[in-house]
Amino acid sequence: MAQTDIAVRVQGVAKSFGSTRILNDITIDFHKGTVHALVGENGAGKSSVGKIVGGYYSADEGVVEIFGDQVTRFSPRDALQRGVAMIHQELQLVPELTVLQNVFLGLETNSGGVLTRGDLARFHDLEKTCEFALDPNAKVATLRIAERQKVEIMRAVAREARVIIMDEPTSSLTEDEAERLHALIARLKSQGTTVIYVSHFLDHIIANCDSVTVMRDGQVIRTDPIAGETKQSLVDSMLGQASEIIWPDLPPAPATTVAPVAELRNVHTSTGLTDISLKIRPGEIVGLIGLVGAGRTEIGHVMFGADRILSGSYSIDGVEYPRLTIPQAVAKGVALVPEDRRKQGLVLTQTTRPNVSLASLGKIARGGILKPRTERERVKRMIDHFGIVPGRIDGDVAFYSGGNQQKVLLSKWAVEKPRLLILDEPSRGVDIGARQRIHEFIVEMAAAGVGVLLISSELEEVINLSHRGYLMSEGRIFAEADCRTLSVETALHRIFHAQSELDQQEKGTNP
Amino acid sequence: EDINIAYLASSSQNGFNQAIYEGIEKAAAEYDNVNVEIFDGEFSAPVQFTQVEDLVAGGRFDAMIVTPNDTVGIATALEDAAAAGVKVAATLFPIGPDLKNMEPQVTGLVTTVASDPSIGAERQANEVVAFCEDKDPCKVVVLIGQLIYPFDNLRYETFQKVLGEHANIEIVATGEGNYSPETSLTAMQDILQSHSDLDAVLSNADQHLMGAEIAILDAGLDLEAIYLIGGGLNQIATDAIRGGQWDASLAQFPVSMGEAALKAMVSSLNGEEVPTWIDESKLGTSPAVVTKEWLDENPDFTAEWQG
Amino acid sequence: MTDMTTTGKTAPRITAATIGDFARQYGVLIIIAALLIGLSFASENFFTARNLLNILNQSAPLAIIACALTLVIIGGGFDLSTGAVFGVASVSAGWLAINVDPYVGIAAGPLIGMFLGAVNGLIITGFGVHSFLVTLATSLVYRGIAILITGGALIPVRIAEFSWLGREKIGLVNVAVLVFLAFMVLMMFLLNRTTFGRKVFAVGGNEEAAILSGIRTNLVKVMTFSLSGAAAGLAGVISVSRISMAEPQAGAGMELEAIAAVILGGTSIMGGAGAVWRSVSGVLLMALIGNGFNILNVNPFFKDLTTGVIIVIAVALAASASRR
Amino acid sequence: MTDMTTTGKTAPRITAATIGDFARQYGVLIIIAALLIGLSFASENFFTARNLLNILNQSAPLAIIACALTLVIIGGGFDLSTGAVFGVASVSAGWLAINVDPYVGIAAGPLIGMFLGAVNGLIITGFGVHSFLVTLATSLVYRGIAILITGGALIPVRIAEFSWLGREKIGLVNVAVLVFLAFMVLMMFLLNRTTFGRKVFAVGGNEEAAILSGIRTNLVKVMTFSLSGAAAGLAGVISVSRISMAEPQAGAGMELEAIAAVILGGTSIMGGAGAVWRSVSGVLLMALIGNGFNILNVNPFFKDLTTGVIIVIAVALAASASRR
Ligand SMILES: Nc1ncnc2c1ncn2[C@@H]1O[C@H](COP(=O)(O)OP(=O)(O)OP(=O)(O)O)[C@@H](O)[C@H]1O
Ligand SMILES: Nc1ncnc2c1ncn2[C@@H]1O[C@H](COP(=O)(O)OP(=O)(O)OP(=O)(O)O)[C@@H](O)[C@H]1O
Ligand SMILES: [Mg+2]
Ligand SMILES: [Mg+2]
Repeated sequence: MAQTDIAVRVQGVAKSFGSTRILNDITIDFHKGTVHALVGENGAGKSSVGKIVGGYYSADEGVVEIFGDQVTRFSPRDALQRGVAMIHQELQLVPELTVLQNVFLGLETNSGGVLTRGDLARFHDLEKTCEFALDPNAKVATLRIAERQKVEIMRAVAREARVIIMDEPTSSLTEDEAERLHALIARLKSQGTTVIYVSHFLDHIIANCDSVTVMRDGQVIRTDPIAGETKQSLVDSMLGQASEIIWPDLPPAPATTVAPVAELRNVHTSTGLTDISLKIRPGEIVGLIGLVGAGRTEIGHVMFGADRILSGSYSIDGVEYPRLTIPQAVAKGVALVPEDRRKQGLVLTQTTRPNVSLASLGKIARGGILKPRTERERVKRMIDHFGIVPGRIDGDVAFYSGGNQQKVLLSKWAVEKPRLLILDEPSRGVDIGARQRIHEFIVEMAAAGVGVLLISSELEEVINLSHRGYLMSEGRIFAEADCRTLSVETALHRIFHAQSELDQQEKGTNP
Repeated sequence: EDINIAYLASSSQNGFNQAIYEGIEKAAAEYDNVNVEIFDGEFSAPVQFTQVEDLVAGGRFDAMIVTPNDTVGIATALEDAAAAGVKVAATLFPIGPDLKNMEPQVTGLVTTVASDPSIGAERQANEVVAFCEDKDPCKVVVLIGQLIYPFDNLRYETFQKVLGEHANIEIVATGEGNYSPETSLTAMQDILQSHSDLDAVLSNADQHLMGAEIAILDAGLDLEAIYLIGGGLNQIATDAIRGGQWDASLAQFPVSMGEAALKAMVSSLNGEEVPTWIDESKLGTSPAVVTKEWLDENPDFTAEWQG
Repeated sequence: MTDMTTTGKTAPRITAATIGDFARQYGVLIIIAALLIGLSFASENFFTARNLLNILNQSAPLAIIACALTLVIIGGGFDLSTGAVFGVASVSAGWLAINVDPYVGIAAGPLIGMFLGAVNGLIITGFGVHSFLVTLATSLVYRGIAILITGGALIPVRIAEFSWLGREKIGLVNVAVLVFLAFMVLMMFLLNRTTFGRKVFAVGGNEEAAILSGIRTNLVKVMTFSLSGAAAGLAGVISVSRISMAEPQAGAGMELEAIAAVILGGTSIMGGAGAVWRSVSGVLLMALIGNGFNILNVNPFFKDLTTGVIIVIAVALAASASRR
Repeated sequence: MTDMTTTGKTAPRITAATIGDFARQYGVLIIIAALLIGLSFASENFFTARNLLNILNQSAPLAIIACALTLVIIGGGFDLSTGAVFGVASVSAGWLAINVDPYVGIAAGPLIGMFLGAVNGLIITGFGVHSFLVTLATSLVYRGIAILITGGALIPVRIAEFSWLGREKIGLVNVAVLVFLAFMVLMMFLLNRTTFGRKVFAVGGNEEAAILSGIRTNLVKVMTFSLSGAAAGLAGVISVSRISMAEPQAGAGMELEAIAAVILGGTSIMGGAGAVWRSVSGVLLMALIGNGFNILNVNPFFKDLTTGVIIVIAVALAASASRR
């Protein structure tokens, strides 16, 4: 019986918002106990398919069958009851509750509605499967984005779902953590769980999935077993045309005699940075290389005036700023693309235009009064530059796909050429085509004399795009490296080595 | 030809104002061409102000009777109304800056059915003086509406002046009752913490005594021994005085006030002379201050309003 | 809190940071303590069992409302109709006590309140509109109903079978205080010890996340508003039975006082965080100020000003401690 | 809005979706139109230039407050002190008009209001406390100050050089209406055509993002509260000059009316989205209901009830159109 091994069947599904059709005649069978990937450009409709299966959106047309039952009126609650859980691309946690409370939200151990002990034991059981090393009593609001992503994953696993939709589960994880997730997925699969896996990391997909559906413009292009697919074959189907995957050429590195645009000397902060010294020269791309929690984001924040310096000094263009504020930094030409786009980057109540203009209002106004034509031209330029879809100046950013939101965020700082550009995970969640455009953008900026500080959890990206890199661990810089000779393997090796040395030291001083 | 008269209550959701309107309706029923309507001032000066403007703009009314929320502010609107040919009468309080002056302070005002609040306050205070005659010291608690209201301020000053003339009388505490039994209860409970040896409660409103009575009983004090005088003489007060729980109340006659005002307006519209001041305190059948003694002599007496 | 865990292994040190943390967490309690001490020195009549019980007794209705309102606010809502529900419950209870049976009147208050609260909840969730606007509108409607019930007049309810609730004592303690304490404990239990409470936190903290966890967020909201309505109804009955008088305007302005108390206590106006004891502290703080004024016989002209200044100080104390 | 542009190339189709969108966007306007038509049929006195101008004139003070409050609310704030600021400005203006100079009095109102608003803003940003609680506290303080200024009495201000502002007309139109219109246009301009307006939207929509974009969010907040204070002061002066009398209780309850109008118009209580015209519509809707009652003389018992029901309908209309 072919029927019985299908976990979820989506047949002829269409979905519109207003009169914009975002999904058209989608037909996909997800087989039991398999890992099924969805790939496609930003805005192709991957998340929307996931949301329909997860009960979050209802289909306008077509049929969704879960384990052979056709579902009509559907909600996340119904989906969960039928064994379908979803990890959303935009993390959805309750910030004021603890990790434990979030993981078991709606599933608390209770008798007749009264909470009873037991959640902690269940958490430890779950931890055995997941191995995320999360503190169950930490408040989610205090967690970094990678840890929040792990909480989301645990929450889905805790539902003991037979189908788990994972929408870009590794977008904030390091390679190492992603590996651990993939091991978890393999374990789930062996227990018969079906995983619908959405990602822009094609390597991950090729290594861990059984079949793949390629989507473009709200349509299914093809569904095939993963065997025989290559990164290039997937990209070609996604884009609808043959294209090359390449790293752009870096502009020549500036001479070491060139005065740095920004320099940190022996900086300590309350956010955990210890004795940080680094230089960025105009036209140079400097990468920060480290694992999650190494303190890379914090360096970006210090250089942007968002965190206080306790000791040490910071100079921009040779001038020291002991108490730099963000408005001062912006005025000096420092730009920061933050890592959490929804929380720190975008004003979701507003459209594309004001979001793009927000950091450079002075440039589109005279005497505080806006010049609408100038603004429109600038925004249009950015939309074209990054290929933002929908390409409307006043599109509702809140409803954009994750990758397109990221592009709007980049536009905000790209629209004016800064002196120093700090990019914290700039290509998080963007498709491979857009990623290349972002890489080109970084290189263009450097070529135009901008100093760039690049933070990315994808080691390959930092190393290939930087002239120089600083290796970090536990809030310290322990080495500097020339990225043109550094390989991903050596970088990882050196980080782990430094890490274990630090651990040793800790043990030595703290018996 | 039909005569249309508007009654602008300070609040239509208030027993006293309703009683005035009852009197207005009763008097209107005696004519066959007089129609009356009530408007709700929501205890708000600006609301009443806009009401006057709206009614003048609407042009449906020949006359208006006002129970003002704000005796001064409303004056300009009423002047405009009078200038537009609408006859205007005031009830309960005079219109204009001087609360003690019952003669028109506003051009075009036909008549004022009211009495000087300080006269009533003086009568209440004198009752307390009489009760205190052979007590020394005689400790009095005053419960006043709200001191930010000019008329309550005037009453309070009068209380202070009259009681201050007697060395044996001491105002030990003053609470704001805000015409609410609940607020008065809280204020009185707190006051009793320090002054459980009080002899009398002097209040401008019966609503305050409702709260005070409960506080006194709950504190385990002897209600009989404490002298309670209020103001307004609603049916609740009448029953309480008859029952001996309270001692006296300053009489008011809202129904008669409404009747008098309406009759004056109709006469004026018919071209007759009407007095510029009708003394409210002379409209009723009872003495100015009603006591148990008098109520016992007049068992059929009922108050003009419920509460 | 961050500090506590890191310094956890050494002997507990009292640092500026921990004092600051304490002040931030328990700012209202500090102000209450300061007032208690100050007022005790200012008047010997203040710190007596009788006066303190009195304060509790006076605040019981407001405190009951604030306790249930805490759940609404933690759930991300806002209830501006509690004053009006109080009014409807008052007059209905009064009317029923006289015309049907005193006990029916007492029972009807919370039930009618719960019904009106549920109506709020159903409109809010049915139309997906913010509760601020909905309860503002329904408060007008409910107040209108209260006025229609009585025709605007007062209803005296001088029946012993009715007034025990507001006036009797068991030993030294008023029945109303006991009712309030029982209600407070119930709300604390609901909020912290049941799955319902957990859902309330989730709905207020991140509604989307709650929906995605399969929580019936609309049901949770309707329930919080029903509780708030029931509390307002109960408070109304206590108040009527205390003054033996039902009036349609009863409870006017109480909705804002209750909200102020909840927020003053430290429950987040944005939802998702808070506690019942905080709201009770907020109520008691305001009650103490009022009691102080009455006991000390200060010119009432200064009352608003002082209350405002004390709230600003409380707020500043809690906030300045959380500075980095 | 989404629909219009994408279907732009084909002939404009009127679909259920676009009608729904329209209703959602312009719900208040639809209700206003319905009321205008209904009232015109109900009374021939309604649809006259005089009555309509009258409505505008009466609503001018509230509308001025609501216009500036819109910026506060879009900026994620809440101002509960406008009524009290109105009171302080009223009595100060009245006192100055009599004791110093009528024109000084007029000028002082908005300036004092702006100062008090700035104080709100500084407390809010200085301590990082939610504006709801701060303005609730300062409103008590301000009201107390107003009472102290007058000693609780009224100040009659019968000076022609002062009362022109509230009572004169230019042609058919009251000066107050012109002042209101000018103020409205100014607020619209600030919000939509200046960098300041952009910052207000950003602060309310996502404060963290605004901070990380180099915006001095605290300054923006202080400015919105100052504007709101100035508006309340201006409204207070107009109102005093209209009734030739200053009283400390003036403007009581106005803060809630203004907030209700803003929210009713459709500005988001969560901040980040809204428009000045919406708030003006909200004010006019409430004014029309009041005017209708006065003109038609429906039993006032039903007024609250009807107002509440109309608001619920407006809310429901706007919301039901936005269902998915
Ligand atoms: N609620 C919504 N309202 C309006 N448009 C929406 C909504 N949700 C999704 N869309 C639109 O549907 C399209 C598909 O979005 P979707 O999130 O499914 O893309 P995606 O393939 O997941 O992209 P990404 O890789 O960037 O996450 C986008 O153009 C998006 O703007
Ligand atoms: N506000 C804070 N207060 C105290 N410690 C903090 C704070 N924020 C972060 N830290 C700690 O500082 C360290 C560095 O965290 P950070 O987020 O900078 O890492 P990262 O290298 O940027 O990783 P990623 O961006 O990949 O998550 C972590 O150990 C973290 O727990
Ligand atoms: Mg997506
Ligand atoms: Mg980081």
